[in-house]
Amino acid sequence: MQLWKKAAAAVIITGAATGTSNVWAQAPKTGDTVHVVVQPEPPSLMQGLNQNATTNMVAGNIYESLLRYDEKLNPQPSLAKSWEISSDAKTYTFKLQEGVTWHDGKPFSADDVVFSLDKFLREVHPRWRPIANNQIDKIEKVDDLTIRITLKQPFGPLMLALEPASAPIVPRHIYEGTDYRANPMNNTPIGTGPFKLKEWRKGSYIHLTKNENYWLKDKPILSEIYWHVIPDAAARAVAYETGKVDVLPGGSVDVYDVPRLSKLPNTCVTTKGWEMMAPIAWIAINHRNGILGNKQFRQGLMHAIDKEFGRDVIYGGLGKEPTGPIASKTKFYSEDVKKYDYDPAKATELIKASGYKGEPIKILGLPYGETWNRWAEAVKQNLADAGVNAELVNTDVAGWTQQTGNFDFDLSFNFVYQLGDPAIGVARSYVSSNIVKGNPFGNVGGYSNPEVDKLFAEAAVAPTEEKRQELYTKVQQILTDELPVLWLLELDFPTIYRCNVKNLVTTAIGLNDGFRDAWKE
Amino acid sequence: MHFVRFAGSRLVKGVIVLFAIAVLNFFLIRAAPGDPAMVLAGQAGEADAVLLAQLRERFGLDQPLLYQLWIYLKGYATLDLGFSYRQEQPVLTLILDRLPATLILTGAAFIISLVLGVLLGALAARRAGRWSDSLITTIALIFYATPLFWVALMSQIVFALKLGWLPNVGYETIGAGYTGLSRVGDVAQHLALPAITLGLFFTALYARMMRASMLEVAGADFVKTARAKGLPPSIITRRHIARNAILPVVTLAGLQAGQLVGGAVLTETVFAWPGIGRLMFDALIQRDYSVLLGVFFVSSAMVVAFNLITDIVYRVADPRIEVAA
Amino acid sequence: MGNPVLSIEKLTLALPSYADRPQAVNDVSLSIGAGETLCVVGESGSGKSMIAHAVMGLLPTAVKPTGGTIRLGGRDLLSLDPAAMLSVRGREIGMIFQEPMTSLNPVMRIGQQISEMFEAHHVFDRPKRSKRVVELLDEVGLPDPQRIARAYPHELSGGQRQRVMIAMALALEPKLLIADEPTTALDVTTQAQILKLIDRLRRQHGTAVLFITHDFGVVAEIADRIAVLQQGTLVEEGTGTEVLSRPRHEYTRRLLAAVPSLVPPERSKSQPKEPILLVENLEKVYRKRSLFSAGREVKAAENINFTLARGETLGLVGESGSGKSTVGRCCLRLIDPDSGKIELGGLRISDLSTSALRPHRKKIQMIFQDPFASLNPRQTIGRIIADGPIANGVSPEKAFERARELLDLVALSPNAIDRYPHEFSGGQRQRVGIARALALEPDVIVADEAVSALDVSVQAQILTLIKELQERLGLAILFVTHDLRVAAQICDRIAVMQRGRIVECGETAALFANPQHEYTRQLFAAVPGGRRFRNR
Amino acid sequence: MNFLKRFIRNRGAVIGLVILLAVMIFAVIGPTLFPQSPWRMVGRPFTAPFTMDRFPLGTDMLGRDIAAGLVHGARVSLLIGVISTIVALLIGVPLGAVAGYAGGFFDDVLMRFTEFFQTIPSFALAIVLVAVLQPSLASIVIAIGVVSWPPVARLVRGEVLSLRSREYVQAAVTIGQSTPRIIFSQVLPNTIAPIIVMGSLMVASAILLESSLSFLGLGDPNLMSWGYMVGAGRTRLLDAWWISFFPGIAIFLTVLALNLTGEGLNDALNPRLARGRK
Repeated sequence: MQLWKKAAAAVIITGAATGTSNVWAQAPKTGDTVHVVVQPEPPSLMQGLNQNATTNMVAGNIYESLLRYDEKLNPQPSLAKSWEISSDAKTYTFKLQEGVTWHDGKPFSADDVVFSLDKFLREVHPRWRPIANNQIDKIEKVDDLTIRITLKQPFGPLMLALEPASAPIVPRHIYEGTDYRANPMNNTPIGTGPFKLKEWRKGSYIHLTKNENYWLKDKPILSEIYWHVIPDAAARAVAYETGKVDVLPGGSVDVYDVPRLSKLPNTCVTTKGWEMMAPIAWIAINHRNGILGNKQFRQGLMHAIDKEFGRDVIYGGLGKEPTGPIASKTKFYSEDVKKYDYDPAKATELIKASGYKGEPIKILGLPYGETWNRWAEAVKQNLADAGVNAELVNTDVAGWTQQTGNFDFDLSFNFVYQLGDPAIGVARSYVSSNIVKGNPFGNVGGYSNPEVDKLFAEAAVAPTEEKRQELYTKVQQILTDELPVLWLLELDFPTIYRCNVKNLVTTAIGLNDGFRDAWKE
Repeated sequence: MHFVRFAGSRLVKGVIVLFAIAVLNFFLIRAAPGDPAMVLAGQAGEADAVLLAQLRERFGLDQPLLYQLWIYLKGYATLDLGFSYRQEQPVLTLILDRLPATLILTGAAFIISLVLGVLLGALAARRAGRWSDSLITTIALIFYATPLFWVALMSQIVFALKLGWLPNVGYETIGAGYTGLSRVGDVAQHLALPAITLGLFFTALYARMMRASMLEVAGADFVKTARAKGLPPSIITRRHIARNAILPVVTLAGLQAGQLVGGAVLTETVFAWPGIGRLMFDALIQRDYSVLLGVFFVSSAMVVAFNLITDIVYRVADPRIEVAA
Repeated sequence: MGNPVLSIEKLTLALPSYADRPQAVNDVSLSIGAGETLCVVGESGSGKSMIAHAVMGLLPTAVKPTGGTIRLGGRDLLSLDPAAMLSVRGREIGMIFQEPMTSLNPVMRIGQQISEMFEAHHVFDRPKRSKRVVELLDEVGLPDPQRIARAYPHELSGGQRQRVMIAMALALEPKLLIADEPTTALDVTTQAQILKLIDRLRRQHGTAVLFITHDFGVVAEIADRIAVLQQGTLVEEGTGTEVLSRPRHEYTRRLLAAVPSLVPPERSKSQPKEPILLVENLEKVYRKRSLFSAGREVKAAENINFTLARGETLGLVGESGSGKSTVGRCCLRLIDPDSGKIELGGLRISDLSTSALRPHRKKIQMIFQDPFASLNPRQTIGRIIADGPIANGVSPEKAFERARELLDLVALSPNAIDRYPHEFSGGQRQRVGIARALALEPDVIVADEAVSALDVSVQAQILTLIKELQERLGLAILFVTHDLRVAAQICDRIAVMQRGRIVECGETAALFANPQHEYTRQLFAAVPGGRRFRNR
Repeated sequence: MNFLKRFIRNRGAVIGLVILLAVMIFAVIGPTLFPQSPWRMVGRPFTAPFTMDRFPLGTDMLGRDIAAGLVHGARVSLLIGVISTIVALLIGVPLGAVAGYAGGFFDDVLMRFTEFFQTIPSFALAIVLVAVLQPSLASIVIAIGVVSWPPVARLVRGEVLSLRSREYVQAAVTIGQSTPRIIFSQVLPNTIAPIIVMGSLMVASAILLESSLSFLGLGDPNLMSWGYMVGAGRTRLLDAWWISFFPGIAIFLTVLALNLTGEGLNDALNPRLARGRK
């Protein structure tokens, strides 16, 4: 079966669905400028070397990968024009777009793709590396516009792993044979994307301009994007209100401000564009620390936390209460699991029964702004009400990363991306092979259950979707009983923008590659 | 000759102090928990041991601490402030990029506060005990007691959001492409709120100090001499009282000016002003050691420089110093 | 005498309610004719300065004239409006003040400050002003007037500054010159010069001079007429000769009697006693250290030799900066000498370490100059006196008991033991200071200008007390003073110091009768009122 | 006696003292008035002030009672202000006293050391210290103390330097008192007045500094301080002004009161005015 045909059809359908009134009613007007907030300022725009959230957001418009995804996570053509998967699901052949050039004018070819996937990313990219090393047998050039990836065994998630943040294609002529991280060109990124870096005034703004030679002839429509660096959350909201910026990407203002801002005239809000990331907020539990290793105690904690309050009061009513490790937006989600409602009495009882003697439990908040501070305070109070002697620990991002990554905590707030497939984004937080010091997004709590390990491993490479679903359902049932972490909320990150900016969010990663198709009325 | 020797001795002293500060900073900052590699990796939402090792090697963090100190000091001796691997740029470039914005902001705030403070203080002192004195001292006290960030937030809401008179954040209108005079005007508009916010506290400080100093000098013997000459009160105030009263204010102002450079963190954060105060705060959050050390060093150097300037100004303003020194 | 330049009639100045008396000046009438010098004499607090300030219209805001008139050339100054008063000040009345060090604006050049006088009264154009400034500076006898005009006050000595003040005050040839204790802060030789200068200018310009002073010596030098004030009331007025030779009022008589004579009293020749304090080859140099410059050196003591016997008083006499205080303090090791030997009762204290010295400190004690600064304001006087014995191992009860006795000894009530210094007058505090020095039963006392801050009547009492105590306790006293009259009265021997050296040393009577050194002769000649008071 | 009279004559100082006493009373009896933890979410979020008797000053975004927060915050803010001032005094006073009294080499070394601390931008240093030590009551107090002591040392040194040559100190030397004793009984008691004045102003600036640190997210998360309340409420200024308004006013009034009181003390204790001669 030729998957790409199906994909192409999907494009038309989604295009028709989302663009009913706009696209056809008015012709896109070219040559406009859009002002967007970016916070925090990205450390670098070389997407291959740096995967900070905001690096991806800005650099996603400079670099491209082989694929894009619609909001159902179906693959769409990007640098890959079409693809073919062999019947044993072990060989993937990608046909590349014609007439693509790098921003410096050099032609793009299969050599760049092979270099990127086989050498560059394998060496520097922490997400691509395990896939390349564990799943892929070889990556080869078939001809100038065709490459082939051969797998060691079937690996369904591969198609999702080719998103821009995980597998951006970088120019071979600039990086081959150099010390990648020391390459001076890192400051002047050269991609194939619709926009080029014009100027970066550190601490102030990043200025992207239209790539006149973009391979899609009528794209991009906008001529300039300015990314504004505004460190104070309240000031960002005011900047939008006073018309200084047009787009507030998800997470750039406190959720408190969302209702007020969304009521402003000519303002649209969407929570789309986060289907790929589908972040879940949770509290990691350090299973090594005394009573925290006790399942009954953890269940008590789960009953003690008012998750609805968290969503409605703290998170402004955005998002959905999660039922387990896999987000409802992600594939292989199952609702058939044990549920924990807010029940302080039951919580108190369970906690008492677990043998808890009032030892202090330290809660490490997430230093990502006021919302998270409030959340930690509310949870602390919830726990206190259930008789837990909870204490907050305040720290900055560096401290949080270190303490969480080095297992130096009792409870630690976090939110983790699902990345489209449980094999990529979910398993990493629960399998015992990922109990590695130094990575705050690994299995930091030290939860270890051989059965869970086995189920995740099998599910990743199971040949059919049905088989995978079965395995993942089982894993979700085990995990919701044992509570390796306390799930709080499937986060929605609303993007706030002026309604006259059209076609802004069209893919599953939203703004990260959103400006290719956007235009201004 | 005296002067050259004086400046020379102060310079040497300054360099020694800066060197000591550099060493102290190094250990202080290294004492902070958190590892720059982990921060960088952590923000990416992904990190593995290989990446961490790669980053640490890049940052030079795999070397022994004392060796790192040696490299760092060796660099500083040649004004090489190191390299920020996080931002992929030499620290000096990063700082020089940001320094003008900070100097404009703090310079404006400093001048506003000094001029306004001295004038208001002098006015209050001349009218000591009358209602205008009470008004000035009360206002000064209010600004003195109000938290800076509070003023910053309020001024944004009132002047940017409600009244729409001034832009709330940033250094200039991004993407407007102003040049020449219109650019100056644009920057000035953006400058207004942060500079006034930052200046208010110091205006209050200088006004209070000037007033006290004026009242004290007014009791000096030479003022009696001036009055005995039959000089009109306005000349006595200006020429005899104010000129002497301003000396302690100048000393304090010199100390403050240096401190302002590194102390504008709050203002720069709230107003998104791309200065080195914010560079420092960001670097601290990201454990970008080389930048953090660089900013500390440069702002300390500013303090030393401003102290030196103050001393020189003071020697010009007060002829007595030459003999005493 | 024709029309007086200034006539004050029934002037009353009210003090604010919190002051210790209702009026600063009560019903005082005075007048001065052209070319005449009127001295207003009185002790501190007598209101003499208030009169001067009232004439000038420079009274502190708290002091209000409540009666009388001050007429200058027919106009009542008290009823002039502030603007009119401006043109009187400086133009019609010039004034010089007590403190030459602080009376000039430190950040303005001398020339400018004098020039302001012309500016204020719109006299001359700019070039003429600067020319006149130089002439004036020349007239008051300043060397190199061009340079002085460009100088800042701190570059001049006290005497020079006072000359500048005079030049300034007389710049517009006012009818009246007010001099408020203009020489009190100056050395005796400088004082003599300034007095001469004022006198010369008065004669040359026919200026009337209102001269405020507490010093009868100065009065004797300069006064045509004298007015004596006591507690704000005029008790006596008359010509100089009248008042000085035939004082009518009891208070005046008392004051005059208190002025020490320059003639040393007869002393019974006692047989020489063993020396208790021995100083040999004492040297002390003050250096300003600096990293980059060699620094200045001031030789404060150079090759100083003397001995002090039990029961003897040795005077160390000299002008400010002569090193007399340094030598006195070296003997106490308050200052460490650079070299030389100091022996106290046979013990070489100059070589002892600070801690080794401490137990021996009680043998030599000090009486300080400033009765306000020498007592810790936060301690009771009992505590102040008892601290010494306590520090030397006496039990507190005994020490306080002794303090009571000492208070009695210095003629203070033993019941005052629990009071604080600020409750006492200057003279009383000095008595406390003496009691403190005596508490340790020392062999030697160093009295550093012990009476110079006191009014003349109090000074006499304290001198008498010291003498009595010395006789009773057999003390040896090193008496450091700038005042030759005091020295004449109290010292057995005198050493005259100049620029760190002892230029002459000898029995007081012999020294006064026949000074050997040129400098000593100069000093004697400069003592104000020397001729008049010699014979008393 | 005299001191009190002079102090009372200063109207501002009396107002300041009254406010200060009120704040202190609140700080002391606060927990009795509001026995519950100020962190408890007791009501509906965003209750406006003066609308419900139970919450006279309204509730915050989590439904916590603002009045309770204010009263508990008084204790925390004053505590931080006072303790960090004490820390600064404990560093600055001995250092300044030794430098001033010993003079010479010691003075040089200690003053270089002080200068050195004055050269590092103080707010930046405070931020780094808190970050290094991790935000907690202790680290905040230490950071504020460490950046505030140099002026104390300079003040004390200056005073001691001038007192050292005062005649009564020399008298104490001649009667054989030991150096430490002289410093403690003769010198330091006479520097107390300016130290008290400076101390009262330092408490004020410490409260401001703590609120600035809290604003930057460097506060102790377990302590309800006014700075925390302002910082937490600042994002809601537009729709729930009262959350940060009341604690802001509390900071303002307390700092104002401390300044007024300090100035009053200064006028009343100033020996120059106190002597009242002339």
